[in-house]
Amino acid sequence: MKKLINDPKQVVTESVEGFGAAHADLVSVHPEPLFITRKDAPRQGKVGLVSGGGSGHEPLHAGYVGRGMLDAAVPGAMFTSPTPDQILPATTAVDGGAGVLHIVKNYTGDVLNFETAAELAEAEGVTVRTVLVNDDVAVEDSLYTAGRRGVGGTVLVERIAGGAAERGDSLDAVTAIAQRVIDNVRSMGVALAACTVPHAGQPSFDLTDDEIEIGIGIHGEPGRHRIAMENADGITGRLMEPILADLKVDSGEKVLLFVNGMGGTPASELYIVYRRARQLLEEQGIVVERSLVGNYITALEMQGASITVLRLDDEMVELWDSPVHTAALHWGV
Amino acid sequence: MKKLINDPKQVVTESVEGFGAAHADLVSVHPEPLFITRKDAPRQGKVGLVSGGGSGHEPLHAGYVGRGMLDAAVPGAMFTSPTPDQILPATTAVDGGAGVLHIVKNYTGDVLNFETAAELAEAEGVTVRTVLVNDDVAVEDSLYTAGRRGVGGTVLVERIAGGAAERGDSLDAVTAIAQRVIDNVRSMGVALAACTVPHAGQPSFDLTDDEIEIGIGIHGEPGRHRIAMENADGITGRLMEPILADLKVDSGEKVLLFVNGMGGTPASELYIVYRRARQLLEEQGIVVERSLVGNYITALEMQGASITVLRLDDEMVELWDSPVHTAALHWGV
Amino acid sequence: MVEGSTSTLTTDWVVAWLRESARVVSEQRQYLIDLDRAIGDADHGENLDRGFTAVVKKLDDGDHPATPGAVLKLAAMTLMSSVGGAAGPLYGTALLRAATSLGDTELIGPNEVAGLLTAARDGIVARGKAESGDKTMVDAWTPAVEAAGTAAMAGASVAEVLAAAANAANAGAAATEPLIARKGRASYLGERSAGHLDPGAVSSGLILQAAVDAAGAQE
Amino acid sequence: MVEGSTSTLTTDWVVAWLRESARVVSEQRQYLIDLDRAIGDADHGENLDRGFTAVVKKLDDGDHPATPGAVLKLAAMTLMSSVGGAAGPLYGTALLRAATSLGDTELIGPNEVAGLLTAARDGIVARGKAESGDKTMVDAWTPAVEAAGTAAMAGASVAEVLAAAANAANAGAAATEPLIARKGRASYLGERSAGHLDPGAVSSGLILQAAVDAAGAQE
Ligand SMILES: Nc1ncnc2c1ncn2[C@@H]1O[C@H](COP(=O)(O)OP(=O)(O)O)[C@@H](O)[C@H]1O
Ligand SMILES: Nc1ncnc2c1ncn2[C@@H]1O[C@H](COP(=O)(O)OP(=O)(O)O)[C@@H](O)[C@H]1O
Ligand SMILES: [Mg+2]
Ligand SMILES: [Mg+2]
Ligand SMILES: [Mg+2]
Ligand SMILES: [Mg+2]
Repeated sequence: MKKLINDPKQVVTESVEGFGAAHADLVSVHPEPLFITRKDAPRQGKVGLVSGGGSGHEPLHAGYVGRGMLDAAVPGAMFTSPTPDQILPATTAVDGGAGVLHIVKNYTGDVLNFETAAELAEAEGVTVRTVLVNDDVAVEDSLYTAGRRGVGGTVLVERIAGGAAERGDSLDAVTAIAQRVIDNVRSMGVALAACTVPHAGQPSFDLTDDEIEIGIGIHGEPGRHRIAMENADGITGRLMEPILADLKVDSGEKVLLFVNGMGGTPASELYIVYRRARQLLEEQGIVVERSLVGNYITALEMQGASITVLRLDDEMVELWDSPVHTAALHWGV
Repeated sequence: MKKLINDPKQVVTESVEGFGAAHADLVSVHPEPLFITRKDAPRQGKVGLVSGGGSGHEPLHAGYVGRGMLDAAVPGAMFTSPTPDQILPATTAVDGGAGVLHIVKNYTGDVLNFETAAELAEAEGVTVRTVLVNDDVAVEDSLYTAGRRGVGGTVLVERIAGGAAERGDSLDAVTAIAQRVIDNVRSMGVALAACTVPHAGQPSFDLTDDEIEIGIGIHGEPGRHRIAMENADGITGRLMEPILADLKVDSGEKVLLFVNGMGGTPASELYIVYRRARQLLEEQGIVVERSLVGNYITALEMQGASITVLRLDDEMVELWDSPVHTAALHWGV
Repeated sequence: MVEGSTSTLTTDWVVAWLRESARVVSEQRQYLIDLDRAIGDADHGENLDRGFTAVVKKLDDGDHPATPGAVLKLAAMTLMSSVGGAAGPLYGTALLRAATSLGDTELIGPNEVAGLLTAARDGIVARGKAESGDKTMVDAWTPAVEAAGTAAMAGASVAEVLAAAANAANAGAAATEPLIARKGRASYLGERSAGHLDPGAVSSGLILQAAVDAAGAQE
Repeated sequence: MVEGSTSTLTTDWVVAWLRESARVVSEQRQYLIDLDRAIGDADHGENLDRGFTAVVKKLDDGDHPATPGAVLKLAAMTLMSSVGGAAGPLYGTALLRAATSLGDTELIGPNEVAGLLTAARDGIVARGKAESGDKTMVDAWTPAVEAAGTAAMAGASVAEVLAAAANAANAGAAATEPLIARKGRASYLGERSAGHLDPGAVSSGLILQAAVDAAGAQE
């Protein structure tokens, strides 16, 4: 394991310290307990958006703190959800009196820790709502599992709900649009090579030179199936098929197509995947109205990609396009 | 070698096709010969900025085509400079009557191919100036070498010269500010693991688990020295030392600090490097006025990073902050 | 140490249990990481090590509270705020419920031991909603609770009750190997989760064995 | 084919030379990539293969020009617009200058061969500014040119002149191994560039050997 780190136990602290220094115009870093807020938090009368989760998915979530997106991000240890004593002060710090929305990826750890923090925040008089992002179609959604994981869709929920909060929507309205995004977004991922968590010291799984893992998450977990290596078009088809089967987009509908790099895949390859995914959508008469291609929710240096498709309505498009000023997403006036 | 590609010979074509589709609001892709222009090119009366080089460094250069940066990008084959028959039409396509600046990274291939294209463009009546970016302090700059390579500094030259062109500066003025950036920027890189060029099929060099290459370029070339693995702070010191020795920044001077990922290094690690680099600058009383951290000029999926320091003056800061709307850099009104 | 008595445990036992848990979790850190690497995200050993190290630090920093319940509560809050992931809230809730079951009790007899283990297990189930056979730490705790209850009813000593619990927990942990996970991160693997031990069940066995060893050291 | 004559070469030889170059470059593609991988960026074989494939395609697509010079010019322009990198402009310029040296000549004798090789070498030097010993393709071309000149002056046949050039080029390429590169990408490696053959010098040797083989096939 070779990594540009010092002490494996200090990776998150030092990295967030660097992040805070590099983006001091956008964010403030609160060191102990560790959380990151928008520079100008709390904004009076604005719904506060808080997300968080294990570290190692950068730029998620700290990279999305700023105008038009998150008010606070709460980074846990590497791949480990944060604790309530971090989430609670992050929540109260960004409450501008209009309540706070917790955007939680559906993992047992995240759910439980945010749940506890929400109870504690409510006890302190902050109104908290929670949405669970669970867009990964690789996982069967059933009463007998922990349900689907939250993956790429999280970025889209944070952006669109963030746009709604920024324009002054109420907590109920922001929660509703966040949930609408969740209801209309599906993802699936592939790994060509695993990642190595600094404290573990060895790759999260082993693949030979002609194997890939289909249906992986963002924590270096093995995926649903291991198959022989295929070309980009073939793999893209394998990811798109379950997404489209589950999302049931009709010809003429508009979507946002998001091809995400897991951290160790060149941009050139992501665009090859994007090209094929777009062809598959267009062949079905589906309109690719907006696109996002890049490393937006990663699993350290994992080699691989995920595809996310969001069925858009006009309001989502408007909110997607609205100004956003964060370290990792930045556009609009 | 596992890559998300189809035919290795089609990597650049398919990737650029995907790029063009994903960013159709910003760019136009011209397929044969291959080059990319700003959607609204040519802009009458505006100096045109053209850059290019081998592919595999994405988002460089196509990701920097758009308002406030490049007017055209010319992608060669993987790690191979483009040919004059691509550079020439890209040049004429973005000439708005005010002349064109070629921003060329100092590699023999790039220099020779751009040189030929410039001669041909001049013959067609387009005024062309050329600047050579040569910021890599790993390479000795001497009469007896090909000189220093152009690496991270290229992004800064494109942004700042692009800002100058956008505000209406003349060809001479844009050339002068580009050259001023070049004169004040220095870089140095490290690789923890090599990259694999699709057509080559095997890693560009072999490192054991406890070795790193110091002084690498962006083409998977071996570096100047191979040393035993060190921690992030140690490596950062090794990169900063020759940069500062060469650039001779004084206490009180302002710099832009750019920590660049080579493609396969997690953002969290880049921020750890940034943290230390900033400490080293601040210890010498140097003011980090602007920052850039991320994968901006890569070598496919290489694991490693480079550090670039640019001595700033007020005009550079103003141009850096001016609006830029490209696929990979985006800010301002 | 409780002078000459093996029939009741005191605050000292709770402190010794926590310290012994910290020691064994640190010792088995890599093993737990490797178990989690196979069907999870390779952090269970790291998470528990970080958490119990924080607990020991709390115990070392000045005076700890006087009653067993208060010490358990301190440990619960510390785990909750330092472990993270799924295990943090689950172990935190377990110890919190155990603390509540003790109230102000100063001396812990066989029935109190069975009671606090039951409360802990119920806390885990309330939090995580897992059932037996879901391949989680519940598969260690439920047999442990049952064995402890049976032993206590049969008039066993505290040490015997704890030993029964630990043995049952370890057996339960071992029995998770063939199961297909239906809760937690391993459930994402579906059938591929079979053939591996559940890390949380294994750590639960280690922690209950630490309770036995702490009681033994007290005799 | 030139009827019964080995003393002059024609357009057919030029075409055969280019085709044979394409064949050998394609055959040695991986070898040239591996040489470039050691001290460069692992693309030299890929670049030349792409370029000569394009040249052959041009030759196959309908009628090629009639004179040797015109065919060389077509090849030069094709290489220039398909090879890229350093080798594209260098080989392109070489063939362009060779074409210019021939003018409208239809029959190429020993002196013309020596002349076109000299013009090619001069083009490479004009473009790349490398000197002998800089560990570049010049280290193959300069001995080749000298050997060709000497042979032509001594009254050798075209085939002998070409053979002398190819042998000297290959010897020159082999002699690049201990050198420290002072031009091109390998110069970034400084002393680490010693101990490896220069890929461009090796490919130059292959291409000049192709000229010999093409002339032999014509006899
Ligand atoms: N719903 C649940 N109920 C009970 N135990 C659970 C549940 N989900 C997970 N666990 C336990 O937590 C363990 C994993 O803990 P840990 O690795 O620290 O957290 P994470 O899964 O968040 O990385 C699993 O081995 C399992 O025993
Ligand atoms: N300045 C120069 N003069 C002559 N030959 C050169 C020069 N620079 C490079 N070369 C030749 O070009 C070869 C490399 O070609 P190639 O790999 O195709 O291009 P690149 O270096 O751009 O990747 C070198 O091996 C060397 O022989
Ligand atoms: Mg975890
Ligand atoms: Mg090259
Ligand atoms: Mg885990
Ligand atoms: Mg090369």
